[in-house]
Amino acid sequence: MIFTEILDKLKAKHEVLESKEDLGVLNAWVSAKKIKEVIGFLKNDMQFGQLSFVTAVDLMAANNIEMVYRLFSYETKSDVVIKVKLDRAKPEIETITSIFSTADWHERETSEMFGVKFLNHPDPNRLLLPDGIDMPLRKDFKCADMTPLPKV
Amino acid sequence: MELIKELLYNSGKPLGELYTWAHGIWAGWGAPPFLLDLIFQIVIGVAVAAVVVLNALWIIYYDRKLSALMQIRKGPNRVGPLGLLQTIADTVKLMIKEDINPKAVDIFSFWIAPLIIFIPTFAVFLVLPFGKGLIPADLNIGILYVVAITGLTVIGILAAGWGSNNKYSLIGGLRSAAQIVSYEIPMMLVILSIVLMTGSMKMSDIVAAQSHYKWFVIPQIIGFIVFLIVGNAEINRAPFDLPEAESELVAGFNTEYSAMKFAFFYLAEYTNLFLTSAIAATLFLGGWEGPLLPPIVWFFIKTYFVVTILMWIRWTFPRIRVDHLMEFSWKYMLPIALLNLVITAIVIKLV
Amino acid sequence: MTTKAPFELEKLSNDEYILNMGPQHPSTHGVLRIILKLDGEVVKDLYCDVGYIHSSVEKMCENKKYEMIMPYTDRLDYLSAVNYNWGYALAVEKLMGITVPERAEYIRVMLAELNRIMSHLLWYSAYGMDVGALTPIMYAFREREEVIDMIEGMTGGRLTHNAFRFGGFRNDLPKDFMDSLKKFIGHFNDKIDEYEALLINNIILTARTIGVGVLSKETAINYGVTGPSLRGSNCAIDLRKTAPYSIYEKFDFKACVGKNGDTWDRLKVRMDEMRESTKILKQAMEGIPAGDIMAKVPKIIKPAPGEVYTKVESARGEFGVYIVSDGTDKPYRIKFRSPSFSNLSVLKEITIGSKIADVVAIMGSLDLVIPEIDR
Amino acid sequence: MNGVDEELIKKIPGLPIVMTTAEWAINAGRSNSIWTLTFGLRCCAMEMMATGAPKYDWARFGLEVPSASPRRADMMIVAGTVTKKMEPVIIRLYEQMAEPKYVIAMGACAISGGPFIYDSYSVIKGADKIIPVDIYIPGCPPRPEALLDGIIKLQKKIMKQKFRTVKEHK
Amino acid sequence: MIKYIADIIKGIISLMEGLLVTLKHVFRKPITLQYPEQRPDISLRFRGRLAMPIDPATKDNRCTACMICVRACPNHSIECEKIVGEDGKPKPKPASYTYNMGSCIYCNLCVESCPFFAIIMSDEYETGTEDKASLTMDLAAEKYELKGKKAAWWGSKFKTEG
Repeated sequence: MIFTEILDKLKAKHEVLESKEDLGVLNAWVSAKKIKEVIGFLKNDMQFGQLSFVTAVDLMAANNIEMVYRLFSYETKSDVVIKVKLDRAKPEIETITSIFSTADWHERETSEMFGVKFLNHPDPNRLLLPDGIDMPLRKDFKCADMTPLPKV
Repeated sequence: MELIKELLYNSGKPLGELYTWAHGIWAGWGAPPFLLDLIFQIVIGVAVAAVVVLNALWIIYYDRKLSALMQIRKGPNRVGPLGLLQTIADTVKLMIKEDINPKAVDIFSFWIAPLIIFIPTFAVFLVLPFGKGLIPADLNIGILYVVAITGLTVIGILAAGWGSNNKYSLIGGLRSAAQIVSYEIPMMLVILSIVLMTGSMKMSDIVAAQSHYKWFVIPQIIGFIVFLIVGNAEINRAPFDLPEAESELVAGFNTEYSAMKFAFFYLAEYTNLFLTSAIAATLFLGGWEGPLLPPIVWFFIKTYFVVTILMWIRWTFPRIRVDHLMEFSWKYMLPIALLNLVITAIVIKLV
Repeated sequence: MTTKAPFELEKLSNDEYILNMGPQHPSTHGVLRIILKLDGEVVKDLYCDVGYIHSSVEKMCENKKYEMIMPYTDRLDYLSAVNYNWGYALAVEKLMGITVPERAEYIRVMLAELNRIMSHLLWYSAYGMDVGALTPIMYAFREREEVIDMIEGMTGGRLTHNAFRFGGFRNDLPKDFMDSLKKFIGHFNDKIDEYEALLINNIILTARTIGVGVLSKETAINYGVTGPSLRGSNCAIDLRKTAPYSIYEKFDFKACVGKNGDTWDRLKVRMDEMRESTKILKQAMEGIPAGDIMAKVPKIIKPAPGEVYTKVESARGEFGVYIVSDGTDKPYRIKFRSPSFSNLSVLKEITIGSKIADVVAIMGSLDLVIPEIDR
Repeated sequence: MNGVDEELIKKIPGLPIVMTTAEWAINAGRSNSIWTLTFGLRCCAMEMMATGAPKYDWARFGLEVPSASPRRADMMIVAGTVTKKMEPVIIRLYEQMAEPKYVIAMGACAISGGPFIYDSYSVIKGADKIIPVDIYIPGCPPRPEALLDGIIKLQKKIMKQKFRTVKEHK
Repeated sequence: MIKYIADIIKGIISLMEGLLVTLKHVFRKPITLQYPEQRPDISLRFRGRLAMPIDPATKDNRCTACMICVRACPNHSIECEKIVGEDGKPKPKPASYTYNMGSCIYCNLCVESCPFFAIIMSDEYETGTEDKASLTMDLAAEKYELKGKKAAWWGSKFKTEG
């Protein structure tokens, strides 16, 4: 399935805010409220059976946190990337754990690394970090005992 | 020279002569005879203790070397010639290591457990027929005594598991209790078949019944195999080492033990191994009987043969699971042992 | 956002108790903490606490040049470091549009397959220890040392090879590599038979593993399980076949699958995979062409803005690298999608109801490497 | 044994010789029976396993006795990265070990943080920041021979120690 | 009943197979290397500690203090300072070349980046020590002499290319 085909099918059912092709893969931006439906649609109706990962990118300049959901279809051997822009000050998004169980841990990791709050998450605890370190993957993260690499 | 030969081949006679000779002298001094008996008991006790400890040290070394041989490596070879002093070094280290009593332990059972485990293994040596007449105490219920005394070990393991106040220890202790109790039964049944064949529970009689190379291993081959398996399970050695299953329970019932208290467990484990093998050798392989070499040497050769088999099994197999362990005992070992007993009884009746 | 106790003590019934396994536990392969809710020996519930070796690789990589990240990918999964190198090199090469010369691709395949064998051998020995057999490790390490010597001869490192460069290799294969490879392939299959006789086919182990920890195909895919653990569930998904990268289409091999998805199937798949890897090695050894080993690569690695995701089949499953480039010589964001991360998350699903000993056996069959979970 | 009056010992005839012999015997016992705590953290753990494997075989030095429980371990090999989440666990394990105890910091991570020395928010920069370390073995990871070499160096260190002046790490 | 007996026989056969494997290994030669006495043959490309060998021709190191290796190091294990001449201008020779072996990750990136073949990963690996401070060393002052096959390899490199 090439990306235009996926895009057409996706557009027919759901609102796609923005889309682009990146190295042959469709990147589609959707709104935060719709994420559960879009992912559910992709899984159930378009055979995207595997959620490769969920992560986020801190776009500090645009004051956004961008959620990245990457799906892969074992049947059609194609990828699709769903992205959601969230407000950096108060990032909140619905969990997709009920659709993909693997999202559980990925979301927990994203949550502690970027401070994204996943609504209705079954186990909203920390996964990797000890207490005391918050949102380290944000670009403006500062930590007292973090020695910066000396400039050469 | 003659005396040494006599001592090696027919130890009972010179020892008896020594006993009566000493009593004669003692009576000449006018001292009460029970005191001399006490002295004799102490001397025998110390001798047995020395044998137990040195033998355990040697058997640990043997285990390590044998495992190395099977695992295409060298094993200990740095301390002393061929690494023979390795276990001595371990002992020295364990003796002077800090003895930790964790805060939360039940101090009484924590302390008493290593002793309860060690003493029975020590006591069983009293009825082992090392050679012709060389048997510290030839009880007429010898084999029953062995079974009864080794059964005590489970109390020690339970005490260790309970007293350590550690969940791993507790699980290990309880596993061990279940295991030893359920494996006691097939073991008894196998021993019973032997007793049926000899008509006596006396260790010397059992050996005597196998004289002229009529070893019980031939008619009782199934019994022998069952005894090896069950005996291995009784002493908690791999693949039945569930109470101390390293990958599951860290170190099982002895997780919290350090230094000398642990050394007791360690020595007891290997002494038990020796004991089981020695009993197997006595019951099935004709005890000390053998050509050319002195009886005591034959006894050790046969025992170490069984030890080697048990070690071979240990270094080959993965660990059995706890419910399979029970299943194995009740579904396989018990019926087979029972069948063996019935067949033995019928054959004895018919012949 | 805070750590809380996974099981509340008040809610435990009279028969239940909590057992803590790890972080320092002989069977957790490093530092994984598992909290078990038990009833006797039966596991009622389970909670994985990871992150004990979280070393902030993703954050550090944002401040490193592209070339410098290569050694860090070694240290994510030290057992199949070559595959991890490859995943990362592939990502940057795709971003930069570099085509790797054919000889280099062959060398990559050979190293990767050797590395897979090495990883599976370590898994085999560690699994032996998990189930209480202490000899398999000794035999497996004998062959593993042979493989390590070969890889070391090529790359210079025993575990952390830092083997790949963008566009190919720095050095060609050493002279004696082919000879030792030939020798190794010659006797390795017999050794696998020995391993199977010693551990995998042993009745004690089959009794412990058949029908235990059954992972259905649907659950596996839903949890994102990949690699041999997924293939054990009768699901022929191997990225070398389903989404071929490099020159894997050229080789004749099959994706090994299990039947029922129980623990034993996962073990068997790994044993079979070693045989398949030897097949690939044999073909690669015969087909390797002469030629360049390095493509023309700019001196300074500065990819155009954009993002890329590449995945390779590591010894544990799908390893993916997601790079967001902003046009500088350092990545803006880099995310490693590690297979063990998803593979571990399914543990709870397949363990509940089994025994303590099964937890160890099932966990071992998933072949976890903790640093790649924690990163 | 701390606080033994050296002068007093010298006064009693024969005692110094007895003491040195005892010291030698004890040190020989200690140095030849180093039971290791199986404690792997990262890549170095694999090389630790390789050291136990037949090609290098640390059993030759009497090290192979498995001691999963820290209670009877003599040596802890910190083989890998020490993180903040792991810190209390390592300290606890160290305290659970019985005296005398030794620590080998294996690999760059355990010496100084290694690859994670800069820019890392969750890595402790060296095991010696939290527990006393006896031997440092650089390498990333060190070869098994390097570990054996470190162990031999530790044995030499143990042989040199006087039991009247053994430091108690408290 | 038949299944019961078949199970037992099958089990015994599988156990015997396992026992046979270990038995076979008893008669194989141990592959152990007696380490301190016997040493393995280490491959040419093995990466031991970093060294700045002295060139046998000039009896001096080949470093020009160009700082490329310092920039190539992923975790800043190398620090280098140039000699400052009497005129106040830096000269292409290192005054000090500090190498922190304790943090080095042996990745070879510095060696590969060096255009003058001044540094090399030697085959020295027995670097364990009791003293952490001794892990930080000044390579420029060390006058390291490369030996064995690695020396020949290193020499051939800059003679043909340099």
